[in-house]
Amino acid sequence: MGILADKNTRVVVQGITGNEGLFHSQRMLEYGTQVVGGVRPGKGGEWVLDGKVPVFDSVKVAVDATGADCSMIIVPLAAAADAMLEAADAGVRLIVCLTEGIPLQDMMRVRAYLDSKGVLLIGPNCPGLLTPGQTKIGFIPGDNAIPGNIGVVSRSGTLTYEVLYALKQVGMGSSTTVGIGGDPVKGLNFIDILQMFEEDPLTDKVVMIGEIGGSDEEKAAEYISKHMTKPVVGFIAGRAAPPGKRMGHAGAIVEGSAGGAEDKIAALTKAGVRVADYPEQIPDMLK
Amino acid sequence: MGILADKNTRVVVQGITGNEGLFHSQRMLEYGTQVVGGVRPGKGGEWVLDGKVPVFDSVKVAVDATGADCSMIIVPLAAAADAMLEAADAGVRLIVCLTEGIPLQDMMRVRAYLDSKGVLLIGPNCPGLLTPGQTKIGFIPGDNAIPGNIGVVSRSGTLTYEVLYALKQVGMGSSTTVGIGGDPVKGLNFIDILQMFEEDPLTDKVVMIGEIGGSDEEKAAEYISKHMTKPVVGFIAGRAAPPGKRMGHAGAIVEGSAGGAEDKIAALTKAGVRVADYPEQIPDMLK
Amino acid sequence: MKLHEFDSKKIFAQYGVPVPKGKIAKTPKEAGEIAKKLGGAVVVKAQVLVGGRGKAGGVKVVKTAKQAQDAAKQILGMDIKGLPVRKVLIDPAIGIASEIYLGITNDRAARQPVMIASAAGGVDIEEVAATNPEKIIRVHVNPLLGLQDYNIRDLAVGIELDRNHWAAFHTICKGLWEAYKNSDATLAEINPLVITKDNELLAIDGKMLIDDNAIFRQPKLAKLRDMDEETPAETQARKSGLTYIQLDGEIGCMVNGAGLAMATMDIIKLFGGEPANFLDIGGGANAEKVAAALRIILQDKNVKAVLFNIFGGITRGDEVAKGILAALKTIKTDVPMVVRLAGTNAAEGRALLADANMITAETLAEAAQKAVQAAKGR
Amino acid sequence: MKLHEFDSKKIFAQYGVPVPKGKIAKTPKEAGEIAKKLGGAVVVKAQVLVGGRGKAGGVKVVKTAKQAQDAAKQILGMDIKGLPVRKVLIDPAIGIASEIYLGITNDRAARQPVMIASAAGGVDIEEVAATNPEKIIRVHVNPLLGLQDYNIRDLAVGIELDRNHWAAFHTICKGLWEAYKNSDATLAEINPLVITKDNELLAIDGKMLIDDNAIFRQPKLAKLRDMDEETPAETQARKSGLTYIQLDGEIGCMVNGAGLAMATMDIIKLFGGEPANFLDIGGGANAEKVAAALRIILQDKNVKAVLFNIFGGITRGDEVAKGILAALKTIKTDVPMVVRLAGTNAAEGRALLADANMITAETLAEAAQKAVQAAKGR
Repeated sequence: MGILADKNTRVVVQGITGNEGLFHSQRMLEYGTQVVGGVRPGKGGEWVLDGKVPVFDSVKVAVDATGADCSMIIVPLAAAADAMLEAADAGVRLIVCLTEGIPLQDMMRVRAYLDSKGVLLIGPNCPGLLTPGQTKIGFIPGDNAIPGNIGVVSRSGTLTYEVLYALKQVGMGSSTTVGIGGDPVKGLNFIDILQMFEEDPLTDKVVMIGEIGGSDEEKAAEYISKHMTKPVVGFIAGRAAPPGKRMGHAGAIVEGSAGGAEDKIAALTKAGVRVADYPEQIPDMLK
Repeated sequence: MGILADKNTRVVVQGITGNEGLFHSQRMLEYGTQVVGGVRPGKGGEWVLDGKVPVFDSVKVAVDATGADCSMIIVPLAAAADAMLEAADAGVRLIVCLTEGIPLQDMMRVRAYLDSKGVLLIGPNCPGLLTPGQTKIGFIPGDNAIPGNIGVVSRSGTLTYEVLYALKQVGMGSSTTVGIGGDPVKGLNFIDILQMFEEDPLTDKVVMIGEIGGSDEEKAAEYISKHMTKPVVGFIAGRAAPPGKRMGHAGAIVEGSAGGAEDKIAALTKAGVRVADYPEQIPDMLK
Repeated sequence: MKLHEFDSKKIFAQYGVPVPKGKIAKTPKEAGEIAKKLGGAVVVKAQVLVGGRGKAGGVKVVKTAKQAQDAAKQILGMDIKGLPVRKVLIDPAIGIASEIYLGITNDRAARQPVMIASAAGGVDIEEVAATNPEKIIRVHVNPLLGLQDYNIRDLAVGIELDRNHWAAFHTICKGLWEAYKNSDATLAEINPLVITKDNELLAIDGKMLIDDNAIFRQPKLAKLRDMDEETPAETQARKSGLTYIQLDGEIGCMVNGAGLAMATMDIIKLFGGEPANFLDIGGGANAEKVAAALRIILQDKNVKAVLFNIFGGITRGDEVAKGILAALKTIKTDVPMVVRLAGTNAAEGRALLADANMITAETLAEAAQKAVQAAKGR
Repeated sequence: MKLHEFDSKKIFAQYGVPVPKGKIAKTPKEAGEIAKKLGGAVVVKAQVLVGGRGKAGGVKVVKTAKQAQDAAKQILGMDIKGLPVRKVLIDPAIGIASEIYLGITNDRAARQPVMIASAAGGVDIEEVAATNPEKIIRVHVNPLLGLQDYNIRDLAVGIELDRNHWAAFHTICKGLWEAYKNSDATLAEINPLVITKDNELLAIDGKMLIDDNAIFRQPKLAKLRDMDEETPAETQARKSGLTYIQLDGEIGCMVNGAGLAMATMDIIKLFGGEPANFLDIGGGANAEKVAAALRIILQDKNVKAVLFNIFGGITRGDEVAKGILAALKTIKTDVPMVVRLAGTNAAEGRALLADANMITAETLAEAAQKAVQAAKGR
């Protein structure tokens, strides 16, 4: 059983009738994820994916009908903040928001509201989570990963695939992999996930993938040095990035002297984390 | 020790430099209440009440300087909602808001925010609370009450004085008296206080004073019948009020068939509460 | 404070809610002119602050300007549930396909605004709520978030609104919410919100109640107050900062605090009397306010005795006594008065009144009994 | 997106913040005319989207219209930190008694907006923060509540603002907050907010950064974008939905995902090369987007090799391959290309590229090494 979801997790997909929603819901079903319903206002009563998944008009109706405890959001940008608030009010325990490009002020309001309701959020602008062999909620390609004892947490989507793929090449697997997303204001952060891995009996070692910008990696380093007993291997993307330039992720701005790759690597190293030079080195460092 | 405050409770008074603020703070000091500071933006650094109480520019500064855990608010109407939010952010445990006439929409926002912070509120538009012999926070005339084993909770200010006075005439006293205020959206309600009395080792019997309008008394009756072991004597004001007329308190509107005095009395009676015809009967009914 | 239909719809329109292009007439002639300008069939509607005007004949649909003038003449002379009709609204008559109810009010128990919709609009919504509760869709709005799109979708789905109307319904819900919020309303209601035969949404009737506590920051709305809503005595009281409600009994009451005032009325009744009014002088009332209150009580010719019940907390007994004495200097009256003062500065107050030929009492029960006797003795 | 001083102040003024009555000039003649109309001394300020224009000579205070014209002539010819000055702002010169800093930005760690004030305004606020941190007052604003009066009081008390200025400061803080909120700003800053010799508060300089993620709902602000902020290639990329940043190296990169793109740059450097750009084609990029990206990379004459690193998740390898092939049909190039495809539909992609004379690699390390070799071999 993963730290956040397992084969019993019941997922509704907000935005299931869109192209991306259908494509990824199909893949999740194939992987074994319990996609118990979809939401598309005005299309309640229809069925999608060869009649396997019912569509509901609202998350509340979907949760009431299916007993879902998790919502995955893959709606257009302009509808995403509303979708998260709706999911929180509908009573799910966990929201995984894949949609990218949500305005910062919206995210501050959404996060404050979700916190007041005690609802967990992964993302937005993230690849979601994967409990290999049990469930995948999001984009992470399931065939890149096998079950194992390594917890993976990452700010970057494709870098995560890269690491899982490298692990698989040498027969190593993951207990849970969480892509927390690269936005400056998001749901669960490194520290939250690291704590879950520390407490998870199925996780023996941890991989943490960060990048330049913000100070989340520095805070994670402090947390690791104080609270973690399990070994952590890290990687920080962006050493070659020139200061002051935006590298795609809203969070990936080198703000003055803080948030640079070297500082983050130094902080992690000081906390006892072994930091890889490039992702493919990670499997060796975990041995 | 009272259910909400005792002689160790440290109180800051927001609005202490106003006429009413000074008058009631003086009385509280005389009663023994630890009025450790006052707040009046722009007058920080001054002292009031014969140099006994320092004035601060903000609740936060006052709390930091004095270790206050309670704030009493006696500010002008237009400043009251802001004052409650400020107190909540400054980290007090308990807010007693005496100011009356706060718009309903403001109170809904304030209460939602206070709840998210876990801060207790008494009021607004209330006479405050009295733990006889220990502390008084608000208007309730201290010389009307003596310490004892009777918990008093009331929606009405002067009716509370009336009851305390009647109790004192026959030598009966109160463990804690709470005037929860008559506004439709407020802080602690009957049920919250009844629960505290039920759990309070110093309270043996309870007096509950309600009035027409809303359904708080009906809910309290349900709570009493399910959860209370201590005897409760009740009084409901407004039997002579004609339906559809507003009797001063915003909450005191007879809404359709609900909220009438007879319904409330019936609900309480059914819950095992003895209901007095007029306040001066109460002491006898407690014997 | 209640707003008239016309004012309510005007406010809704400011926030993007579509309403008919009607106008107010104060005379039959004006009504005819407005109807002429609008052209075609119109509806003439009495503007009064009570429900049930339709059943009382206060709403008429007519086909010509001449008929509109006649209808206005009839309606402007009416008295509906005791309120005179001084204005009529002339709206173009609308071809109605179906009627929706849409409203926002405050759910006090939930401490949240609640938005209510029903596909069974146009009729008495309270009756629908009682007989077909499943036809009423309630959606709470978090006061820190405000109205969200999903709240609106829940309403649209709940009343099974055709998807073609969702966009218009969204605009109307948002507009109604803004009107409610920015006006400090306790109720903002469209009933009916119609789907016209041209397949458009239109707010045919509107109603707003404004939170009296918020009038201080709503100066524009304060000007819309209709004085007919109150009796002259009530208006006078409001201006003096008193809460006064006239009743049918013979014992005038002056009390501090709403709860105690109600308890005082109750005990008068218990001992066989009938209260002539509810009067709360509020907390910390000064002599001037007390004098104004006494004058208002004595204007009521039914009053055969006055009962003062003042339990001093914020209010001080001596201030009350001074107010009574001040009022009695200007008002000649032989109505017997029973005074019961307790609490803050009660002794000082009693001393001041010692020479004023008043009946005094120690307890509330005693005071009530004496007042009932005094009223009967006259 | 950065806004110019003039646009920022115009927005602030819409929300009630007092600003000088200046105007924009694009020619020295216009500058002279504006100065004449304003009368008296004026300040001529270069409008460029970089800091430090004062030190670069881009701000001049002059006494006459003639001098304003001359100053504008000088400034309009300048190039400040690589950006050409195309506009100057002519503001009346203000007698300054003292200078305050006031700004709102997002505290990402606290996930809340933070309002910042300092009595040490007018100078480099970051330097003040570093050397005299106690002079910087920070007040967080709860995102569900918005700016409250007590937040403003905390700022006023914190900077020890004279009580006479509190009311004006309150209006300015509220206005700045509304500007920040309604414009989806990530920064709204007044520096300096001056107390004039006439004892009034005035926002002399203003700056706003708009959240790029929110531009979609800020159509009015989107029109204010200054294209000088970006290189033409970056503009082109933005319009194609790509994130592209030009750098100084010789190895062009095309990667899906910002993190992987950075890691790809890092590994190029690790193996002795220098990346020519950062380029993230985003998730689910189609053939068209890939072709546009390749064209942008090859426009850079420094590029001596191109490295494609695509790890398919949402993005599909075959789509990427199709895009590369499509682009190569229209662009004649002999720049060597190294392709590494993995993940979704990678095999299909590799098959499509089999005949296109490309260097392939299995791992990222292998791909980087081959790209560095290829670039050096030219």
